[in-house]
Amino acid sequence: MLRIGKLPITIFAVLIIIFPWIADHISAIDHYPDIMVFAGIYCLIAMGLSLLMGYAGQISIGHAAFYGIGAYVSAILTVRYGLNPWTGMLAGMVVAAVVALLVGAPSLKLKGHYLAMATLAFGIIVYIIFNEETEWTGGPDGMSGIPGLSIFGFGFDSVEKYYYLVWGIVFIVFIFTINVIQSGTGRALRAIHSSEPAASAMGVDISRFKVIVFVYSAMLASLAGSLYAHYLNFINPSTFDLFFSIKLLIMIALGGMHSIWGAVIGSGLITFLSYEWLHYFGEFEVIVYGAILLLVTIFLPHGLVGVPGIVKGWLRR
Amino acid sequence: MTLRRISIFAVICLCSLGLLISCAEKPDMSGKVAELTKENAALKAQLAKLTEESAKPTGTYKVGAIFSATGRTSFLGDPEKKTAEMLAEQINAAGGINGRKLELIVYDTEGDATKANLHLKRLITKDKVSVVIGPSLSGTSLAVLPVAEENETPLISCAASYKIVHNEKTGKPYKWVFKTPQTDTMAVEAIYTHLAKRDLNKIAIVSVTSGFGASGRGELIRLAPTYGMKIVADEKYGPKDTDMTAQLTKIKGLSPQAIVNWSVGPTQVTVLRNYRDLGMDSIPFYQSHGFGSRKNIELAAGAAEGVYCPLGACNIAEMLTPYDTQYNVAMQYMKNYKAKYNEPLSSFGGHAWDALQMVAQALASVGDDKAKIRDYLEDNIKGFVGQHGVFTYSPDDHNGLTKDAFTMVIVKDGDWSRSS
Amino acid sequence: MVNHHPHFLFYGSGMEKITLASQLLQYLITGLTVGSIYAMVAVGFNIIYNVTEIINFAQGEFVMLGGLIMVFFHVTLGLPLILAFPATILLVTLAGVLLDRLAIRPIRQPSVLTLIIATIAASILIKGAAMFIWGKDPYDLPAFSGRNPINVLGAVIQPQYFWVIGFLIIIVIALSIFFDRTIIGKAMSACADNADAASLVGIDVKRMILLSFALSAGIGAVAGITVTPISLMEYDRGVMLAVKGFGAAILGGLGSFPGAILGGLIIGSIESFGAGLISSGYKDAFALIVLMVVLFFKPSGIFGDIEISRIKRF
Amino acid sequence: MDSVQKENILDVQKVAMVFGGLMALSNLNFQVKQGSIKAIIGPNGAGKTTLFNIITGSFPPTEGRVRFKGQSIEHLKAHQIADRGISRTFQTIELFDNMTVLENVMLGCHTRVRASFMASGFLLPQSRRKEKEIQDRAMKILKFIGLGDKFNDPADSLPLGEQKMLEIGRALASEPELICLDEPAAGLNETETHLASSLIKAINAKGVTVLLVEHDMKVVMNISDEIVVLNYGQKIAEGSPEDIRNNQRVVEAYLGSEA
Repeated sequence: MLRIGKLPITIFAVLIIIFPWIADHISAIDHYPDIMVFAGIYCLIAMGLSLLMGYAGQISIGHAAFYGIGAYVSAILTVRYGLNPWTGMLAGMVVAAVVALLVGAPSLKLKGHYLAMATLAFGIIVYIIFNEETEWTGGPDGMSGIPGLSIFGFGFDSVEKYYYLVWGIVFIVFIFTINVIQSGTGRALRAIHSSEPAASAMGVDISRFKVIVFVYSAMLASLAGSLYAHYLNFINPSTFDLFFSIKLLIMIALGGMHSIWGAVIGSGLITFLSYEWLHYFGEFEVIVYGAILLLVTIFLPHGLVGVPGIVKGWLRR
Repeated sequence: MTLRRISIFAVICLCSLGLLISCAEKPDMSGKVAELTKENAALKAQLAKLTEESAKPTGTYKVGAIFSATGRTSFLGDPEKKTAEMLAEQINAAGGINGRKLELIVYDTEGDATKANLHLKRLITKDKVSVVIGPSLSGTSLAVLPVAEENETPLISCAASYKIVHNEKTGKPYKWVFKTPQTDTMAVEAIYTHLAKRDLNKIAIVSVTSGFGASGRGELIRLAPTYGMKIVADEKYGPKDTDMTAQLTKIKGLSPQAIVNWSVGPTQVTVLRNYRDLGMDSIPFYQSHGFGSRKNIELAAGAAEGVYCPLGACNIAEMLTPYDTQYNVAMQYMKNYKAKYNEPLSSFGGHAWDALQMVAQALASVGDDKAKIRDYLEDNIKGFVGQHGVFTYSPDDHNGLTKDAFTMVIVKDGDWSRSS
Repeated sequence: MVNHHPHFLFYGSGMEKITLASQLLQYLITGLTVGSIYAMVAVGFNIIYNVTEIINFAQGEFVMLGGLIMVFFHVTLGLPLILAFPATILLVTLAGVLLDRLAIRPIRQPSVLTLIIATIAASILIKGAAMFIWGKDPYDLPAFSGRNPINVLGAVIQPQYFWVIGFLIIIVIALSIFFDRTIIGKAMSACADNADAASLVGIDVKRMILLSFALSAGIGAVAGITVTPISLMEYDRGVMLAVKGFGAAILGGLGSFPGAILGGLIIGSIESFGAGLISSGYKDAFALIVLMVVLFFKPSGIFGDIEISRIKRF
Repeated sequence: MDSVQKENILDVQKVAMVFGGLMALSNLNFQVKQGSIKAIIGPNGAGKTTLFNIITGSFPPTEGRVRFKGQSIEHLKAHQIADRGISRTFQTIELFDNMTVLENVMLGCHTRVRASFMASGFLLPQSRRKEKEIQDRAMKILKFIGLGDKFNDPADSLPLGEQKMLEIGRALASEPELICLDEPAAGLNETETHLASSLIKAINAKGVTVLLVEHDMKVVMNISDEIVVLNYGQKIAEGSPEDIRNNQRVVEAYLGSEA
């Protein structure tokens, strides 16, 4: 695992900053910042997941649940109890962390497909709760009138402002995650992924690390959920269903789960495919989507971040 | 390190790719544009640059539509989309409105709140439509409602929930949002009135755990006291369940005087069959207006006999007499739809018909100024004869229907017939 | 269409109160029937898993295809049951073969996640294709032997229920014979234990994988064909069935056929009893909670082999 | 044999291990003296690796106790035992092949120096300092095992011999008091074997007690102070290399196993 140099990170930052400006000057994409807001929100979850799956080697098909927990805690606290959105956001992350701890501790002892099923089940159970606890969650029709975010009178009320808020958070989390990966913790995680017996023989407390990462990814998902709720001012359960959990898997796999960049690229690509580009195919959308997915998994087993490697391979020949 | 640099490059490529693809303004196959020839495609591209210019006479009347045409709730959006496109074609075939073509731009929400929100913004800010019809679901409608209000664009929702046209805070409708479907309230009122007439008041509710079922269930529970209904059972099932015998068995044990089922899709047929199998025939069975398609009677394979349900005019066109106000519109719509898509009419397409017809009327009389259209809808839609009733909008009522919008029908010999 | 209820005086007026005993019996019957469907899906999962360690998330689509293709042959073309049935299974089996050839085999350096994504992608594709062929409406299939329910101690049984449960039993017997008695069956189980060793002794592992996909597709088709007369079938029915089936397979212990059957029946029964006695809104949750609790205490399911489950990493 | 008066660092008492009815180890007793090199030999399937796995906590014994520096450790988890100061290598090489040579050794330092998740996330000075510290120590060890120049290569790119060395280096990084080497010379050629045995001597010279499983009798006889012979999970002999060489039962055991 090579260290990530300063340069790419700076380019990334610059891209984030200038994107709205570029978009603003090209009429064809002047609405992209709006989509980028969602891309950023999904990117937050994807980064946590790629740490969990790509580095700790633990699958989760239930992260839509934490995404939903964040959104609903925010919504309920602000709408029903009139609390400040930021409090709601924080509370959401705390709740998500606690739930992740309770579910993760026993679940992460499971291996492979068993873990997949446990997380899948957890996701569906939470989804059912969102649907059934109508007096709290508003049931399938959801909750509307969720307040927007503002700080010291400065409201994040325009697309641009919210874009910078979301991507600012994304960038911070990105740096944080990279630091973790490049620290002893990251090493321990990769060790677990590579060989659990060797890792534990070297003194790595495997279950502890798994739970830590699980909780971390859950908190990121929850944060994303809150950002979503306060941007759309509306949430309903179907946003947090099994299919979204699967979509997250797809993002990671498509981008390449062995690199944090994979999360960024994957989430961006999937977001634009499903919210913008694919609708040109109309009814065929589903099929095209499936086809793209299949082709990538077949020809880019390591996702899009694997492309450079493959290109190098060609050049050598 | 180098690898990282390249992956960064990939990010850049990504953005530029996005650029390319959407610059390439392909005319799309979803029938996004009903009457879009290459010329207007070019024209459209130019117009996108000039801001408010799109409203100049040479242009077309741009109407946006967002339906859940695919996905789990396509049973709503699909007929709505088909209806809207058919209507747009007819209007244009008849020379358009005020000599201008009606350009209908349809996006598919897949029933997803996020998509609905993005697509509505896109319709307003990029496609510069002057009015939008849809979305198909109460959920998605509530999700996009703020967008319509912010951007001061009239929106005619095709979803049931009364919340769409009722602002809890003000107690009045939202300024820019209207809706065509009867609220669940009316369907429930129709059913309860019918039950009360037969003095049945000990009822059991069964509902699907989707938005449609849940809001119906909510209204059933809310209005029960007003009609002196006693709900002895309140059962649910998933939209993809294979069998509801368990729920019905429980109900059977509570021996209610009538069963009211609120669902759509295959489950409302399965539930009927299970009800028959359990030999509960002597308990009258009421379906919601979601049952409003002959296809369901067919699928029920005889199990639908004697089932009651509240329907709008368009479902029972043949039963109407030329003296009924809706006779003509309903008959015509039914004929055209069958002719074009050769599939039986569902209850939901009519909502799109009503919405688009009103829009057409508004455009014809006030042009495509958003504010004017909104005011026209509120002030001038009076006694508008639609598929699902006679609409009369007012500042306090952006739904414009009364419970007579529903007729109670009973299934007899595999077809609807008016019930006394 | 079959006349539905010619003689409901047979069990008297519906108003007559049903006893708790017969209610419970009814829940059991329903649970076992629905459970049998889950069990069939779970068996399909296991066959592929045993040979490849892949969880084929497109398994549910096989069920959907089974139902809809049967509708096409039997209702649309009007073929007699006896012809339509094998024809359907054949076609779905072909779909299974294609899935392996086009989606699984081409993948180089497959990791468990890549394979999961591949099968998910495949299921999206199949679903999309089905949507184009059959549209979004549900389709019905006449019950194999009429729709006149049989009354047992106040509970009623659809004749179709017998078909479902019967086919499950047949499948189980057929499979156990196949795996224990036939050469190919033994070869397949050999791949399950150790693919490398298997190939060393000259077993064509690739062919075995292909076979496993074909086999489980066929079984999925049977499930689809038998359930359609009960619950109708439409293009997007597969996912939920796949999830339930996966749950059943895991609960019973991946790779174990008795486990799959037991898991399916348990989940089906929990759903039906939960719906009847506790809350129909939460019935799916009950099944899943039980599943999670079982996993927490027995991390590899009821009949699962801990060693097998230890191999996997993502 | 001057280490007689030294006390035992490891004390294996009446250890038995049963796998599904199969007796892998039965009533095994032996001690390892502080600072000594002790070898465990025996034909394949004698239970040598099983013993290692019990000592290092991969799984607890069915019966008996394992005392390390007086405390019983048989029911501790592997990572806890590693913290106590026992480190190991594996018969089938278990390097982290998704890391560089240096990172592998750096991970070995995990038991001694670790930064918290948050600290490393926010790149707090203390976590940087620790990271630096770990790196330096890892480099020292790499030089010691003679891989100093290959620190940035992917671990799986090394030839077998160097991979074995690296595993030993990784084990050393945790500064163990007892290091368990599972067949360090297996599959090595003449010179590599020589290197390995001199490395082991060097490690021992630093005061690290060595417990060793090895088939290569030359290595064993050269470096070990004491030898335990296992056969079918039972101790059939224990003593100095000389004693073992002329022990009748041992010879039989080996001949028996070869015949």
